[in-house]
This record gives sequence, C-alpha cells and structure tokens, in this order.
Amino acid sequence: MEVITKKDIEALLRGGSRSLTISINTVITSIAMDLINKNGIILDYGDAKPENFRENNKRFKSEKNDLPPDLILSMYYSMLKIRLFEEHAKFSKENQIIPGDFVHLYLGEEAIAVGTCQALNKNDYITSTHRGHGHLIAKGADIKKMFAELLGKETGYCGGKGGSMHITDIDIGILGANGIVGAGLPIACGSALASKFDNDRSVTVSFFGDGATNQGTFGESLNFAKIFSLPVIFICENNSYAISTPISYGCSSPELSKRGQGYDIESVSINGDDVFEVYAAVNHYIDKIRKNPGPIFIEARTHRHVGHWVGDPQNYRSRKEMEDLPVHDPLKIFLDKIEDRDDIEDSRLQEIEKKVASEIKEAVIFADKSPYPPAQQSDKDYLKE
Amino acid sequence: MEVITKKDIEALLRGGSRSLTISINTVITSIAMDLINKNGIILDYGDAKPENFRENNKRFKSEKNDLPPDLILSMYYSMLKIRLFEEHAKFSKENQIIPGDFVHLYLGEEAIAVGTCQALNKNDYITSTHRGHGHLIAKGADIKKMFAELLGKETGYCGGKGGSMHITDIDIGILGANGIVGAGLPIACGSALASKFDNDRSVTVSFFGDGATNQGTFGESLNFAKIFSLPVIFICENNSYAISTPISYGCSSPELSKRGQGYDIESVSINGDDVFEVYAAVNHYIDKIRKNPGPIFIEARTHRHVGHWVGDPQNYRSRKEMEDLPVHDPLKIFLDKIEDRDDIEDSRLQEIEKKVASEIKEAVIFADKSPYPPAQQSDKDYLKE
Amino acid sequence: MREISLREAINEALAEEMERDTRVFMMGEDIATGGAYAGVTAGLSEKIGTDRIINTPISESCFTGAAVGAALRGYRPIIEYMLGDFVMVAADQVINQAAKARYMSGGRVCVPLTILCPTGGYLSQAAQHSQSLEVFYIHTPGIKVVYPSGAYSAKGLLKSSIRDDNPVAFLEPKVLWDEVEEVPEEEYIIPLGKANIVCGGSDLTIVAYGYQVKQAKKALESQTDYSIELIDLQTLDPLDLGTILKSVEKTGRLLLVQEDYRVCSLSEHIAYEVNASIDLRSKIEIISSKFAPVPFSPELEKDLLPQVEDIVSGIQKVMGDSGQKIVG
Amino acid sequence: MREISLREAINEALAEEMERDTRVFMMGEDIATGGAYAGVTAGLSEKIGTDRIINTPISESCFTGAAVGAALRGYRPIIEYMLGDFVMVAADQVINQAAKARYMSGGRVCVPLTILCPTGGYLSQAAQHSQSLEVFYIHTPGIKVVYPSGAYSAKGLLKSSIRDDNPVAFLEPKVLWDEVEEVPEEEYIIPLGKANIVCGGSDLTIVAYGYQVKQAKKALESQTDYSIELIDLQTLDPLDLGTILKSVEKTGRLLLVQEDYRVCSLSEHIAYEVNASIDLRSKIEIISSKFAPVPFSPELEKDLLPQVEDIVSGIQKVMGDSGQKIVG
Ligand SMILES: Cc1ncc(C[n+]2csc(CCOP(=O)(O)OP(=O)(O)O)c2C)c(N)n1
Ligand SMILES: Cc1ncc(C[n+]2csc(CCOP(=O)(O)OP(=O)(O)O)c2C)c(N)n1
Ligand SMILES: [Mg+2]
Ligand SMILES: [Mg+2]
Repeated sequence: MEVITKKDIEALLRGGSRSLTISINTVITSIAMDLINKNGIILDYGDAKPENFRENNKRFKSEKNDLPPDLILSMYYSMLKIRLFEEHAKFSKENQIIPGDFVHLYLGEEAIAVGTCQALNKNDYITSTHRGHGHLIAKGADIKKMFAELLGKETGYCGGKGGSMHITDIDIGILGANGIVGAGLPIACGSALASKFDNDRSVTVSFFGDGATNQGTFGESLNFAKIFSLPVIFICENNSYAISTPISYGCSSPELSKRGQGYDIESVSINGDDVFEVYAAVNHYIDKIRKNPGPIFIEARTHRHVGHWVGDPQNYRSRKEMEDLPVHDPLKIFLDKIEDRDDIEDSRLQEIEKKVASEIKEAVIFADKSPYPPAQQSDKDYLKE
Repeated sequence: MEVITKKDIEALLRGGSRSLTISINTVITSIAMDLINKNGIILDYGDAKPENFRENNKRFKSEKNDLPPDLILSMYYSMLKIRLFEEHAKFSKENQIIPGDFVHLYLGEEAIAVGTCQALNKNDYITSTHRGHGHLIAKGADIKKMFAELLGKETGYCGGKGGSMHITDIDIGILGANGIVGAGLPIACGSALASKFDNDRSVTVSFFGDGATNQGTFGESLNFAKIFSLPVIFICENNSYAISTPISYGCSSPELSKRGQGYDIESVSINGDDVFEVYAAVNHYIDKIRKNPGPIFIEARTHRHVGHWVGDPQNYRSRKEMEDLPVHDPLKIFLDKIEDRDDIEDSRLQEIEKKVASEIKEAVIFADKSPYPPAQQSDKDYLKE
Repeated sequence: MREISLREAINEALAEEMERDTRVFMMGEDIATGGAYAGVTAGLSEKIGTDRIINTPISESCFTGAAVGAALRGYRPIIEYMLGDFVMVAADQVINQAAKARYMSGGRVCVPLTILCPTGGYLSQAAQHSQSLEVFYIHTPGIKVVYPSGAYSAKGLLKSSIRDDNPVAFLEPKVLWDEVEEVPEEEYIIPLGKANIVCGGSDLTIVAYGYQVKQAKKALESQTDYSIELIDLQTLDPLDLGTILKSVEKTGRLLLVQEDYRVCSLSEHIAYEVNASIDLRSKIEIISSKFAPVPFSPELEKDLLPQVEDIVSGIQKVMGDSGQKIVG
Repeated sequence: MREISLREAINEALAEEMERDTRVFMMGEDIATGGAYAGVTAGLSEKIGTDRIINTPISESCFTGAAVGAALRGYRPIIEYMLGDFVMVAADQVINQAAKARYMSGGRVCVPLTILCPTGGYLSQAAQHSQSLEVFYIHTPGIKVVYPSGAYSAKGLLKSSIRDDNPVAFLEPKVLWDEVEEVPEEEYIIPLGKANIVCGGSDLTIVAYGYQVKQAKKALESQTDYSIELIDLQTLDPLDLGTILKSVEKTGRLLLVQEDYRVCSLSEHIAYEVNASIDLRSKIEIISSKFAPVPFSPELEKDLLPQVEDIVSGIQKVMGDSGQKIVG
C-alpha cells in the first residue's frame, strides 16, 4: 500500500508534470486529491488499473437478449422506481426532511438488486445492508411504508423505530437491512438453513459490499455455507469503495471472486451495471442451487454514482473519475441494450415512467401526511409478550 | 456434510458388513464410534481420504539433510524437551497436581514448533495458542517458570495468575499463549507492524490450529497482513481436529493453503511431522520476508497423538487411527532421518537425553517446591500504575 | 424422588423440548461428536438426530447470526458457546442483531433464540474462561437473562427459555454441572421472571442467584442466630422485583450475594430499587467478587471470588448494629 | 480565549501527542482518506504522515488486535471505531485480550492503547449507531473509561489517555462534536480519575458526564431556587468517588444524570456507594434513558433519552419533600 500526500503532489507540480503514475493499492489523502483536481492532474494507473486485474467472465454476457418483453419492462419499472426513490431520498435528506446522518443511496447500482430479485420468488429471502433501499424495492417492498420510515413516521415499516437502515418485511422475504457491515451474511446462512429444514427449494441472497469482504463474518459465513451445502447466493456489490477507501487499497486482491474460491465455492465476477448480465447469472445459479443446494459467490462490479452517504463531499475521488460515471449508468446501459427490440414500444416505457413517477409522488405525499409515532411508544416493542 | 449415527452402524452390522465407506466430510457420533471400535469395523475413505485431497508440496522435502550437526542436535534437544515436559504435564494433570480443566498437550506436534523456532532469532516474535507449551519451549522459555505456572505457583511466569494458556515472555519474543481460538492472528499482525516501524528486519510467526481458520479473525488478518505487506508467517498446525470435529467436516476444503491463496498470499502445505521439512520451509520464507516484507501462509500437517485436553476420552477417533499414530511421531521420523549421519554420534544424543531429563526434573522440583502466591495478590496487577 | 445432575437436567430439557417442537434445533461446537466440553448435549445427536443437533465449526459469529436468521424464519434455535466467555467473538450478533431485531422492525419480527453460556469461576480456568457476563446481557434491552442455581431450576427454566419468543441468555453455573438435586420425572415449567423463595425468614433477606444460592444455603446452615429469608432470583431479566420488595418490607434488611463484580451490577441495581422504596433497618450489603480478572491459581481465585465465609460475615455485618439474635 | 469545537480539540490532542511521541500512531477506517465519519482525524495524514495514520479495512477485530500486538511491542496505538457501537465486532480483542493481557501475564506486560468511541444518541441514528456502552467497559477490569463533556475536557483527557500505560476507552459524545468551548493554546493535561466541579452549591449535588453535563447546566440556568453543585465525572473508571462523597456530605442530596440505561449503570453504582457511607436528607434520584434500544424517529428518541426538562423535574423531586428554596 502506498499513500499519496500533499507533498507528493507539490513535488510533482514543482517538476512541471501533470500526470501521476500510481499503483494498484494507492490511496490519496483528501488534501492531495484536492490539489490533483485543482491542477487537472491525470492519474495514470498504467497496467495496474484495477479492471486489468479482473478476469472478465464472458459467460453471462450477451450483446442481445431474448428475454420476454414483460420481464424487461418489469426490470425497467424496478430500476426506475429505485432511481426516483433515491433521488427523492437524496433531496429529502439534503433538505433535512429526513432526520439523522445516515442515508446511503443505491444510485448507480440499481442493476444488481433488480437483476437479482427478478430471478427470485416471493418466498425467497434476502439480507440487505446499510445501502438497502434498492434491494428492498426490487424485492417488492411498499415504497409508501419505506418513505414513511425514512421520515420516521408511524406508518413506516418500523413505525419510525428503525429508519433507513433497518427496514424488514419477512412476508416478502426481506430479512432486514443492517447497519453493521458484514452482519447480514451469517443471518442469510441461517435463513438458508431454514430453507433446508423446510425443504421448499427456497433460496436466500445476501447482498453486501466490497468492504464487507474484510469483515470476519465473511470468511466464517462462506465456510459455514459450504460445509452445510446451504442454498445461499453471496452477492458482493463491488462499487470499488468502502466509504473513501478504494478496494484496491483495502482488499488483498481486487479479484474478489478469488476469495470465494479460497473457500471452495463456485465464484464468478460479473458486470453489475448490466441488469441482463446480473439476471442471467443469478437466474442460472438459483436454478442450480434450488435443485442442488450449495453456496455461490458472485462479485458484481458496479459504480457508486454519488457519495457514500448523502453529504459526503467525495474529496477522495478525482474529477475525471466522477466525469466518467455516466458511462456506467445501469439505466443507460439498459436502454441502449433494448433499443433494437421492436417488441418493446416506447409507449410502454413511457407508461412505466408515468406509473413510477406517480407511485413515487404518492409515496412521498403519504409519508409526508403521515403522523409521527406517539412519543410514549419509544420503549415499546423490544420484547414479545 | 454427513453424520454417521448408531442407527447407521446397526444397519451395517445387521447387513453383516465390517467395512464402512465414508466420505470426506463425514463425522461420526461418539456412540457410533464406540460401536465401530467394539465391532472392529474398518473405516474406508476410498479416494476421499483427506490426504488425497492435499497437494503434497515436494519443495521442502529432503530424504537426506545437510544441516550442521549442532543445529540438528539443537532440534533434538528442543523436541525432546517438549516431549518430556508434556509427559510430565500429562502426568501432573492426570494426578490433579495441575489445577483446572484445561491442559492441551503438544505431544506429536513437536516438529512444527521446533522446526519453526530454530529458524527464528531471539528478537523475532511468536503468538501462541491454547496448545502453547511446545511453542514456548521451542522459543526458549524457561521451563522452570513454565511448570511453576502450570501449578499456579508464585514463581511461575505469570505469578500463578495465568496458568497453562496465558504464558507470556516478551523479552524472548513470546507475545502470549491465548485461550481464545483465532485471537493470536491479529496480535501477530500488530507485532509485524511494529517490526516495520522498528525497521529491524524482525519477523513474527503466528501459530494456530486448523479449527482457527474458521474464526473471523483468520480472514481479517490474512487480508490485513497482505495489504500492509507485513513480515508475518501464519503457521496453521493442521492436526485434522478441532477438538472432536474433523477438519474434513469443519472446513470447506481440506486444502487449507487454498484459503491463503484466496487472500493472494504465498501459501504452502508441508509435512509438519518432519522437523527438517518445517525448518527448510520456514527458514526459506523468513529469509525472504526479512528482505522483502509480506505475509506467508504455511499449513503444517501433523497429528495430535493424545486427546484435545488431558482427560479427553477421544471417543470420536477410531481404534485404527489411534494405532497408526506412532508412524507419524516426529521424534521417530527425526531419528530415522539422522540415522546415517556419521557426524552425529549416539553419545551426543545420549548426552542431550540426559541433559533434558535433568532439566525437566529440576523444573518439576522447582515448581513443586515453590510457594503459592499470597492470596491477597488476587486483585493486583490488572492496571499499570 | 430421583436425583440428577445439573448437566443431566439440561440434557433432559433440551431433549424434551426438541421432541415437543420440531422447530427447535441446536448448534454448537462438537455437540454431535462427543467433544463438547459442557456435555449437556450427550446423546442428543442420536436421540434427536443430527439434522437438528448441528456440529458447527469454530465460527461463533456465524452460527449466532445463523440462529438469528433461522429464528426470523420461524425456527427456535438453541446455540451453545463452549464457554460463555466466547460470546465476545460473536457479540455483535447478540447485542446488535438478536437483541435489537424486534425493536428496530417496530415489533414486526421476533427472535426466539436460546443461548447456553457456561459461566463463572471456582474451577481454575483463568481470566478468559471464568467470567460472569450477566451484566453484558442485562444491560442490553431485548434479551432475557436466566441463571439457574441447580438441576431443578435449570430444567424448568430452560424449558421456559426455549418456549419464549425472545432471545434468552441461559447462564449455567458450570461449577454445579455435576451436582445432583431432586428433579421430578414429570414435566414441569418454571416461568421466566419469577424468583423462588428458598426459605422464609423475618430478620434478613438474602438475594442470590446461580451458585451463590448454594453458597448462601451453606452460610445459613452454619448459623441459627437469625431468621433469614433466602431468595433465588432464577431470572435476572426481567427481574422479579415484587418478590424482593415484599420480602425486604418484612425483614427490613437486605444482603445481596453475587459472583459478579459489584460495580454496575445487578446487586447494585436491586440495592437502588430497594433503597428507593423502602426505609431499611440497616444498610444493604453486597457480597461480590473483587475487581480483577479471574486468576488461575486456586488460592488467588478463592480470594477473588465470594466464599461461604464472606456471606457469613455479610450476615453479621447487616445484622450487626441493628439485629437482635434469635433467642433460642 | 479562542474557541474550538470538540472535534477540533480531539484533533489537536491527537496531533500534539503524535508529535510529542513517535511511538504513538493511529489506525481506523478512512482516517487517511477523508471519509472518516468522526472527522477528528482531519489533516493528520498530511501533518503526521501516512505511516502513522493508518487507514484500515473494515476489520475491527483485526486492527484492534493489531493495536494490542503493537502495544505489547512498546508502541502506543490509538484506534478509532467509526461508531462506538462497532466495538461489538471486536469485543473479544478489547475484553479478553487488551483488558486482560496485563493481569494474565502477572503484570509482566502492559497495553497502552486508546480507543476512540463516538458515542450516544440525540442524532436520529437508531439502535445500532446510538448506544451508550460505558458499562461494557466499566464492568471490565483492566480498561479505563473516559467520557469528556466538551472540547476543553476532551483535549486534556485525551492527552492523558494516550500517555496512560493501560487500555483506555475514550467515549466521545458525538452530539457535541461541533460545539465550541474556550480551549487555551498552551498545552494542558487533565489527569485521569479526577472529577471536575463545574459549579459549587450547598443544597444538592448533581453528578453527570458527557453530554448530560451540558444538559444539567441548562437545567441549572433555568432555576434559581436552589444552590446546586454540579460535578462532571470526566473519567468513569477509575471513578473519583472522593469528590462525589465530599460534595454529598455537604449537600446531603444527590441527583445522578446519565444518558445510559439505569439498570446496572454507573449512576446506580454511585448511588450504592453514597448510600453506603452517607445518611442523606432525601432519596437519591437518577435521570437516565428509558430501557429500550434507541429509536430513529426524533420524537421517539427524545422520549427515550434524558432531556433538560427531566433534569429539572429531577431537581424538584430530590428537593421536593426536604428542600428549602433559596429566598432571594
Ligand atoms: C462493523 C462496521 N464497521 C464500520 C461501519 C461503518 N461503515 C458503514 S458503511 C461502510 C463502508 C461499507 O463499504 P462496502 O461494504 O463496500 O459497502 P458500500 O457502502 O460500498 O455499499 C462503513 C465502513 C459499519 N457500519 N459497521
Ligand atoms: C473463540 C473460541 N471458541 C471456542 C473455543 C474452545 N476451543 C478451545 S480449543 C478448540 C479447538 C481448536 O482447534 P484447532 O484450532 O484445530 O487447534 P488444536 O486444538 O487442534 O490444536 C476449541 C473449539 C475457544 N477457546 N475459543
Ligand atoms: Mg463498496
Ligand atoms: Mg486442530
């Protein structure tokens, strides 16, 4: 590991250079990054560019797709719903309508949740994370109750007790968002164990970030799932950052699927910005483990289009990196990929856009109009009578 | 995973068979094992025998060795010292001379500690485990103070406060035995970090068992050591058991070095019963990382010749397995390997045997004669003034 | 009546509850293979079957979290830490997940989970294998805490714990594992949250739990000066304050006995509650462990942990200035 | 005098101690890269250098254990949990390793380690990001506990913590991070184990720590009826019982204020100590949090956690039956 500080940049500038060659596991302090951005310095990863270290699995890629139009439209509906929900959450947080400090947006990562959950049944299960809104919406959560919860309202999923990071809805298979990095993986193992007991072919998906692969529960859970052949898919949403720490610095290898292999688990890296690729992979493996239970590890590579939380100045990202983000927008990639599908008329897309817009509006109004919970409720509900 | 119960054995016996084919990740309940032993049933692993799953690394093997006689004799001295110390500890525990329930013996695993510590300097460091006596003796601990500590005497390493599992002697690089499985790995990382700060080329070795590779700290520490290029060797003493749970059941793969590779760490599996092979491997890697800091993972395969703790009935091991143990005795392997070395006279071996015997006797008498600590010491020493 | 040990009583409760309800299952290290230290699971892998007696790797965080996951799915897991001290490697899953899941969901979910924690000292097991961790659980809302004092209460309390819809930390005084008590063959249940009045008295109330109940009994046997009421708490959270207050109202004096350290402890809590509502005839005394990690060497450990003599002196002290001896 | 915020005060203490002693270094998530939530490390990677400001992966167990290892080797690590609640994923390394290493070795080693724990509620961060975990540390022998009430005490106490040869849990009231106080430019130290008498008085003693000191001050401002002595504990373990007892001997009345739950808490401990040695003019009262996980919604959280009004009522209650108002 190597850390670039102000001194390094100043030396570079003194030398008259405007390009900085950095290696795979470099981090840059925010003061240095500020200088880099101000002086238009180009970061040159050379051969060490993280992407080059990753084996691109071609298996689930397809230039064309032959999924039925309804499924495709359903993907669009879910992705757009997440996108607009998050835009509203962002606005509401920025304007102090949402209390608290912690709203982690799923903007730019929509394809993973949607591609995954489209392959799941209602009685399949997920564990989610601090960045959970997308997972919940994709799994079918009621956005009225979600937005109400974000505002701390009585009508919210948790009656205002949980907030953004703690929404749970077992009836539709949501075992809970979670404020503790890495805590969902063991819980997912337990759910998969329950599926084995129930013998109902249901599966559990555990979402978590690249940063979570460094938490102890990661290794414990992969081993546990393997030795008990649990029907669980570990989906690592690799957005290259744990807050401001790049994966290339924080993880021993940028090839996260290696870690899965270390536990003798079938592991694959996919493009998590392409909903079709995510769907193809997850669908394939779910089919497989419904019949033949056992864990799968999927590293879905994606991009966080905004700050870690609303309010994050992102002073650790170069301007160039930020400018390049739109290329990876999963909605753009989706629309490009369906452009030549004659069986998907623009009018149907527009219908969906309208529908989503009105649902979001309805949710926001519902949340806004809902009352706060009565204060004396504060110490209720922690034990079941 | 599969579990063989009484019912399975009864069915087998009814069928008239005396051979049971089992797969790699099978465990056998103690009642079933009792029946197996009583009825002389042969366990047939077929191709699934754990050994067959392990790639045998030939690199550090040698039929002959050309180490200098003094080094060889020093190995003999250390191994024998551990052997006799442990025999005395066993006796003392079985006769209630040692208080408490927990004495974990290193019998049969001597080659790992000795082969490793012979390659270390005094200012190199180790973290040890619940099964720590061997590590400590090999690293140069005073067996008088050790035995006194086992008995809870004032003259013991910890003044009687620690006992068998908590002996520490920083002056000779022993950062502590540990009663918590997996707790030593992070501590070793910190010591290796200190070596980097000190810039003195010292290295740290972390000993731990196969069972510890399933503890969260394992993955965290391997990653941590890798990203910071820490001069640490992780030595996994794979004796195939975590108490009664075979590694083939508890670990996703019997090839533990895979796990190291999953973290992009140079990893190797060696025969931990051969002190020369252990020495060759550790010596090689220590040389390497003194110059070029970075972690190494060594899986040293060995055999626990006795129960997990003194008093363990081992009713989970087949009689056959127990009968085969002497083949793997590291002292026997050692003596066989030096048999044709003309430069090592029998008389010198006998000298060592006498020396060790008298040192052990001295230690036991010292411990026995030492007073117990004054009772009012009980709440002293927990904070430094 | 037949006598069985604490270990056997727990074993029976586990077997009976697993036979009664197929949603109950158990996870722990070596519990199916004969290497389990506690031994409370002996024979269960044969009796109940190895699909429900699950031998785990040394991954306490994972199997605790897995228990939470299975509980959310309607199962009723029991987990065992080989020693209660090892909860520290799984603390997040207990404190931040199991105990908070219900509240954070606004009461939508529940986590019926029983955690077996072999607890305490007196066995020369040193600092990492002898801790009294009840406060760790009591101070956390969302988890109940049970601490039996012997075979009889263990069996009845464990059955209630397993049937409870909330996480329950079940602390076993391991020093008593081999101690026998009369335990009926017939099924019985001891409800959570109810203390047991071991013997009645009018001069002094002694409140104890776990092994200290046995020690207090011995202390009582060694004296005939006073009429003493002994209360065995059985459940530490929720606490049966009613029974304590009623007794102290009668006796006007209170001696609290615990193995745990005094600072921020349950006894201090009870003292506060009693002081808040009763005017006492003498100051409350607490017998507890000295404040240091538990040492290995027997004499040191004996000095650190409460002994029968300490309880006897405690009785003298509370009665000292204000008590009148029973005139025999 | 210049005014700086709690955050800046901590930042200064960190910088000064690292400049003073090259054996001091720091590990934590995002502390070198601008993403650290607390922000107390701002600029340190530039000022001190990135070899000693170490950005860690999300591996709290490992970096805590690594701190223990480096401390055993003579370094003086500081670690930061992004939020104090995350200690639960590293609990073993704190409770069973750092706090016990010295005792288990018979006093042969020491572990000079400072743990920064952003603590507490009032910020709508819900159950997993708002806990008061002081009892977790206080109840563990072998680790000191410090809880400043603002910028001034934070700076002086943190310097002492870093210089202390033992593990110290340094709990930062994060609700006060942005609050400014007068802080001298010149170096000063506040010794551990000493409470601060914020203001003297003769009718009632109020003991508080952390944010509750600020709340208690507000409560005092809102009343002129009584002469009240306010004590800021500053260090929770070792506790400055002497200062408390001296004050209560004078006033005869005690109100304890804490953000933590009451059951098995520091306030109950102090109450026990005071009751044991002083005959009071009225019953001790404790203002504390209701017993449930911390909720997200502001009104719920406000109801759960102590407010200034609660302190005001607490004052009334203690003074109520026995107090005489100051006649002005
Ligand atoms: C145990 C724990 N440590 C630290 C944190 C603080 N934290 C919240 S999110 C986060 C980064 C997570 O990164 P990653 O897993 O990659 O998920 P992402 O935010 O990128 O989706 C951190 C460090 C936490 N919530 N839990
Ligand atoms: C965290 C933790 N869990 C459980 C135990 C109980 N325990 C002590 S040793 C042991 C088995 C360790 O197996 P392994 O790591 O293979 O070492 P070995 O005993 O074979 O040398 C267990 C489960 C413990 N000490 N710490
Ligand atoms: Mg990430
Ligand atoms: Mg082993």
